[in-house]
Amino acid sequence: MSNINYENEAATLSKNKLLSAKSLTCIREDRLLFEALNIDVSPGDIVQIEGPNGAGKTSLLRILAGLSQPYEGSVYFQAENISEQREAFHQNLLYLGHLPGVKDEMTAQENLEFNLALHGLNKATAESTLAEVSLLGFEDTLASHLSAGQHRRIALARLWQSQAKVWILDEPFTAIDKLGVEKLEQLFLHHANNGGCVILTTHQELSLPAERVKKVTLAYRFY
Amino acid sequence: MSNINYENEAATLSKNKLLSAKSLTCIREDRLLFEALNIDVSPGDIVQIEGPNGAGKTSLLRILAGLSQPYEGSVYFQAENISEQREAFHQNLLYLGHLPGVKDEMTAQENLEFNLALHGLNKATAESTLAEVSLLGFEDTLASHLSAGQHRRIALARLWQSQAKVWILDEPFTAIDKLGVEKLEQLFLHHANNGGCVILTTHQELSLPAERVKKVTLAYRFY
Amino acid sequence: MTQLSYRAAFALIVKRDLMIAFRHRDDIINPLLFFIIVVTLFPLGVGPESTMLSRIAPGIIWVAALLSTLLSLDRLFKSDHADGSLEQMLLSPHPVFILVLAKIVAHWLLTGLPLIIIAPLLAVLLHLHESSYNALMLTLLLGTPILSLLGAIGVALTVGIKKGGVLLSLLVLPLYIPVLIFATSAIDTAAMNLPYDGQLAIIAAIFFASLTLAPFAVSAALKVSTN
Amino acid sequence: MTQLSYRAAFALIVKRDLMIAFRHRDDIINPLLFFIIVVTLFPLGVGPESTMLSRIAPGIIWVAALLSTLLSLDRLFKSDHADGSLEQMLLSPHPVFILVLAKIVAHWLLTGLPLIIIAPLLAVLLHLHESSYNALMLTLLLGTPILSLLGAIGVALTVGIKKGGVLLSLLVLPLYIPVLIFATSAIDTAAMNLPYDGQLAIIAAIFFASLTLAPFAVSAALKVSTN
Amino acid sequence: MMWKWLHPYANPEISYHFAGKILPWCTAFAALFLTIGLTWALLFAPADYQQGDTFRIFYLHVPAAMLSMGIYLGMAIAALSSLVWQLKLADASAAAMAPIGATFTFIALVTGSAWGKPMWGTWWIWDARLTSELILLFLYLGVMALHNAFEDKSLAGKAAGILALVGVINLPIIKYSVEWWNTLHQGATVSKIGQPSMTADMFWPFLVCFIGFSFLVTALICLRFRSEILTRNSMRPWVRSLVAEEEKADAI
Ligand code: HEM
Ligand SMILES: Nc1ncnc2c1ncn2[C@@H]1O[C@H](COP(=O)(O)OP(=O)(O)OP(=O)(O)O)[C@@H](O)[C@H]1O
Ligand SMILES: Nc1ncnc2c1ncn2[C@@H]1O[C@H](COP(=O)(O)OP(=O)(O)OP(=O)(O)O)[C@@H](O)[C@H]1O
Ligand SMILES: [Mg+2]
Ligand SMILES: [Mg+2]
Repeated sequence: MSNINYENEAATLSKNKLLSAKSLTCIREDRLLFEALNIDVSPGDIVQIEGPNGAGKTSLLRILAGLSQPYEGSVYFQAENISEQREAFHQNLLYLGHLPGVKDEMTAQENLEFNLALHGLNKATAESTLAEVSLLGFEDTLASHLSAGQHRRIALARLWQSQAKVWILDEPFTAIDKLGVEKLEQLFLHHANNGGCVILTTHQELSLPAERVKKVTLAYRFY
Repeated sequence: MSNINYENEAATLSKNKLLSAKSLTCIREDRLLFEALNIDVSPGDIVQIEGPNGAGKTSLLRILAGLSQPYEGSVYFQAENISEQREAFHQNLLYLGHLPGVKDEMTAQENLEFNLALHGLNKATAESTLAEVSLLGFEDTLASHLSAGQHRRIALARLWQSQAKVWILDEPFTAIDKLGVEKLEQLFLHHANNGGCVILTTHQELSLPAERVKKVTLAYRFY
Repeated sequence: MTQLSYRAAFALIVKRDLMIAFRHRDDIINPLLFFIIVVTLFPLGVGPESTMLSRIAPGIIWVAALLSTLLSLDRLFKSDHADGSLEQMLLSPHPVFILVLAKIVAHWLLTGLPLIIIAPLLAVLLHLHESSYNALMLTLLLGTPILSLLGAIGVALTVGIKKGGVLLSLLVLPLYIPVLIFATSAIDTAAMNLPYDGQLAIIAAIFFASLTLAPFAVSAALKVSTN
Repeated sequence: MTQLSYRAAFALIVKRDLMIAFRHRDDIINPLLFFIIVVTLFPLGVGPESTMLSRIAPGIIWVAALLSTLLSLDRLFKSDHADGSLEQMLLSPHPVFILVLAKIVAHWLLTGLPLIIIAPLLAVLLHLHESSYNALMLTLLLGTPILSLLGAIGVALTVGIKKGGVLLSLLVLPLYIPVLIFATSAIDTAAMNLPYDGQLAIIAAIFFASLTLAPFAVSAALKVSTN
Repeated sequence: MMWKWLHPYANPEISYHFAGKILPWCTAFAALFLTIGLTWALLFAPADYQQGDTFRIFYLHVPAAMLSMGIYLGMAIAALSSLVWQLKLADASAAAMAPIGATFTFIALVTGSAWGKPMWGTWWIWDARLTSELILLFLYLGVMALHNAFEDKSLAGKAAGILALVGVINLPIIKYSVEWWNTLHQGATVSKIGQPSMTADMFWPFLVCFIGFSFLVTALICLRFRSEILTRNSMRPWVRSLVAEEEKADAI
């Protein structure tokens, strides 16, 4: 019955897999988006979820991050159900959705410092991290006074400091210029090489070596 | 003093130019974004405004559409200042900004019908237009129940019916899948070939023939 | 391109706003329920004595109407601004004041009118003096449109500001005070079986003044807010 | 990765919320001004007689406090939800109820506290009975935190809903009514120089019950709303 | 586990058919008891020596008032089990109960004020019991409004459930308001534990009416519960085949 089976052999749970989803089914608005979907993500993987608009990529990522409940199936982090180890999972998770979680009323630096502190990271590094995302000189500008791309960069800056193993990123390149996209891709590679994993969606072609990127394609179904 | 002069000869206003901007200067947050910028757009032009995040592309487009006032300079539509012929200009303008202007509480079709009617277009064509943006089957779905890309497609659908000559589009490809981007590019070409003009920003590479796309590059300045 | 007539543009916007509200049925019921709840809070806070209640009934009903309109003002432009529809309307080839007037009319139909319909019931709960009913209805009929019109100016001014919610009250309530004073005074006068034409005339004058001026003020304010 | 202690996480959120409010100075001044305006509307609507006013003063002050808290509730989670920060907080490795409690405390510091400070002044304006001042202050001190706590439940439930504004009032006001009744009854009793310990004890009981239960209800509600 | 026996009923299909089975029985009993009870109460039971025939509102007012609280309690219990044990069906039953409870609360309010006019000389007073009953109506309306506001019905159920639970504090307030505050409203007469302080020829017709209304409520809940299950499971094969059968039956 399963429509998309990426890595078919992965029937048993293993500690080696960072994140596994078992027979996920998602129904929205009476439409079946995907059914009996299995995904296994190991350290070192960069997984790109592909599919046309409305295929269910965002819905899938939110389920993987534990923000939504699937209609059926479960998600496992290091072989344990994520709902049974919320704190351990969240300590190892970095999720960025369509909305970046940047407060308009705080400056770029305050935003980043709060984000780092909230996730237990060293906030003293905030200023140098802003340099990585070309926001040097905007540390003290309110986020509401930044352009669309600069706004998103504040949220992305966290990636440079993150010690989480699992990155789940929903269209991270939205509004980011070419140089920025390039830098992000290098960062993903670096993260994967260090034992992390990246699960992302994007409608742009990744310029990473094709053998490093595993693709999961969600077909668009309408019935 | 002008930093970027695209078509330098355009010192005099001419009826042939659809849209001209004369010595525009924009200052935001004490930062000079651009200075003495001249732009002339003739029928048949596709103009891509380029530049890194925060260069001032959105600010420029909003000035061209008459939504913001420039610090200095003016914008002319068919050789007349846009502020002096609001209705005639608006009848020939289609602007889509970062926010698509789609009401979550209305269905896809109702949204499109309203948008068409508001701009004096035939709303009877709404259903067939939705087909153009692959929203067939979603006519009666509330916009809030659509995915990010489908949501934006409702706003973009207007392009297929528009009889406005000047299209100003701020990152129209955001959240749109590859097939969608291709279709939009073809539409731009078709519009330009029929005597219209398109002014757009995007961080993705356009796949249109290079000689058809005129580029205006805003440099990133920080002083 | 067929140029829409003013009337058609007006009808288009009214229809759309009503549709959005009916889609979200809550939108119509909720301001009304808020009105009812506020009116019921007072007897709870003040005590149930009926002579006392009937004395303060006009004040309570009118203050509740004021607050309930105030809370519903957000519907006028806030959400249209947040999703970019307002920008699109300003860029449409119609005079802005037509669009603005249409939105205000729709707002009144959705908040002022239901309030007028329910008011007699609440007047019973508060033991309003019998001879005051006519005055209550007349003042509401003339007064609630003023609340929508003046409120629109406030919303238009604050629409670009994050969290303008309470700032809005601050701008709008002082504008509402004259209506409140004359309306309650009319009702009180009626309770004593005296003529209250004077107060009504003043409210009517405010109504016509705001009807002619508010749409222009709102248009100007919107252009500033979306800059 | 250094795991933040509960206390540090709590302080982090409180500090952030206060900072945002101080940045937007309006946020602190506005609910207060709204409180003042509502209190001043009543003498206008009801008439200036001082015996009448002093009779209804407790009710007016408490209803105004209620409404002003209600209007400021949006600050609690709405904007955090709209820009995705709420999602990020739920995904942080801290127990959700700590974050929730921190946000509620910040909300009270920004709305309840200023209200308590200004209340005696307004009591003078309304000719509140002299022996009632203590009761007024005590009920406000115990009661306003309840308003923030119960209000948080309502906001958490409606945060995912477009235009939940008035729905929020519908959900929250009935929960507020017991506080209103006991608080005003305490103040009225005090005006007669009778002991009002009974009412205070009940308000205190409601306070502790909501302090222990509300954060969990809010956490559960937030998980539903962001789903 | 204690609630193991509940397990089969956690299956929507079984519960759907179960509710379908008891529905006609409840309807029949409701019709029977109500016909007997109401005729007895309205035509044959003695008039009150003080109030005369106005007293007959009693037979409608008190069952409605009692059921308005009973239904709320049932709804809160259902909400609790849905939140604690993740019983999706409990959600559906809570959702089924809210409008019915609201209706009975409304009936209690209307009959009460209709009774109040001759008894107290006013339609409405701000008495503790009356007020808390009014709050109950608001709570029901809040639960329903919240339920409508969410598109996803399982989310709606959870949200409305949380609110229903928070509102439970109102029940003891209604119940004991007559004891805690000295009010105009009647103290406990029927529901007094031990012996009811009213004569048997008034008590028995009341009891029959009450039982009749209770069956009516159960029948209504079953009806709404079934449609709730159907809307929530519209994707399930058994619902689809059910719909297909219906359509076939219609075609014939
Ligand atoms: C709108 C007005 C009224 C409301 C909202 C109301 C509400 C209630 C409620 C909530 C109960 C509780 C039932 C229970 O304990 O389970 C009740 C019982 C009762 N009510 Fe009313 N009531 C109203 C008016 C009246 C009036 C005017 C009378 C007659 C003078 C009356 C007579 C009774 C009696 C005799 C009971 C049964 C008490 C018992 O045995 O517990 N009610 N009512
Ligand atoms: N609302 C605002 N208030 C004040 N200054 C602003 C505001 N929006 C943008 N700016 C300033 O103007 C600059 C240019 O912003 P603009 O949105 O025009 O850039 P952009 O080229 O569209 O960038 P992007 O590619 O990120 O969309 C920003 O760097 C910022 O400093
Ligand atoms: N809030 C919602 N409520 C109900 N249904 C929704 C909601 N959001 C999305 N859907 C439904 O789920 C489908 C998949 O949405 P989703 O956001 O997962 O798509 P996506 O693959 O991320 O698309 P995009 O590329 O446009 O972002 C949509 O087509 C829509 O029918
Ligand atoms: Mg998406
Ligand atoms: Mg931009």
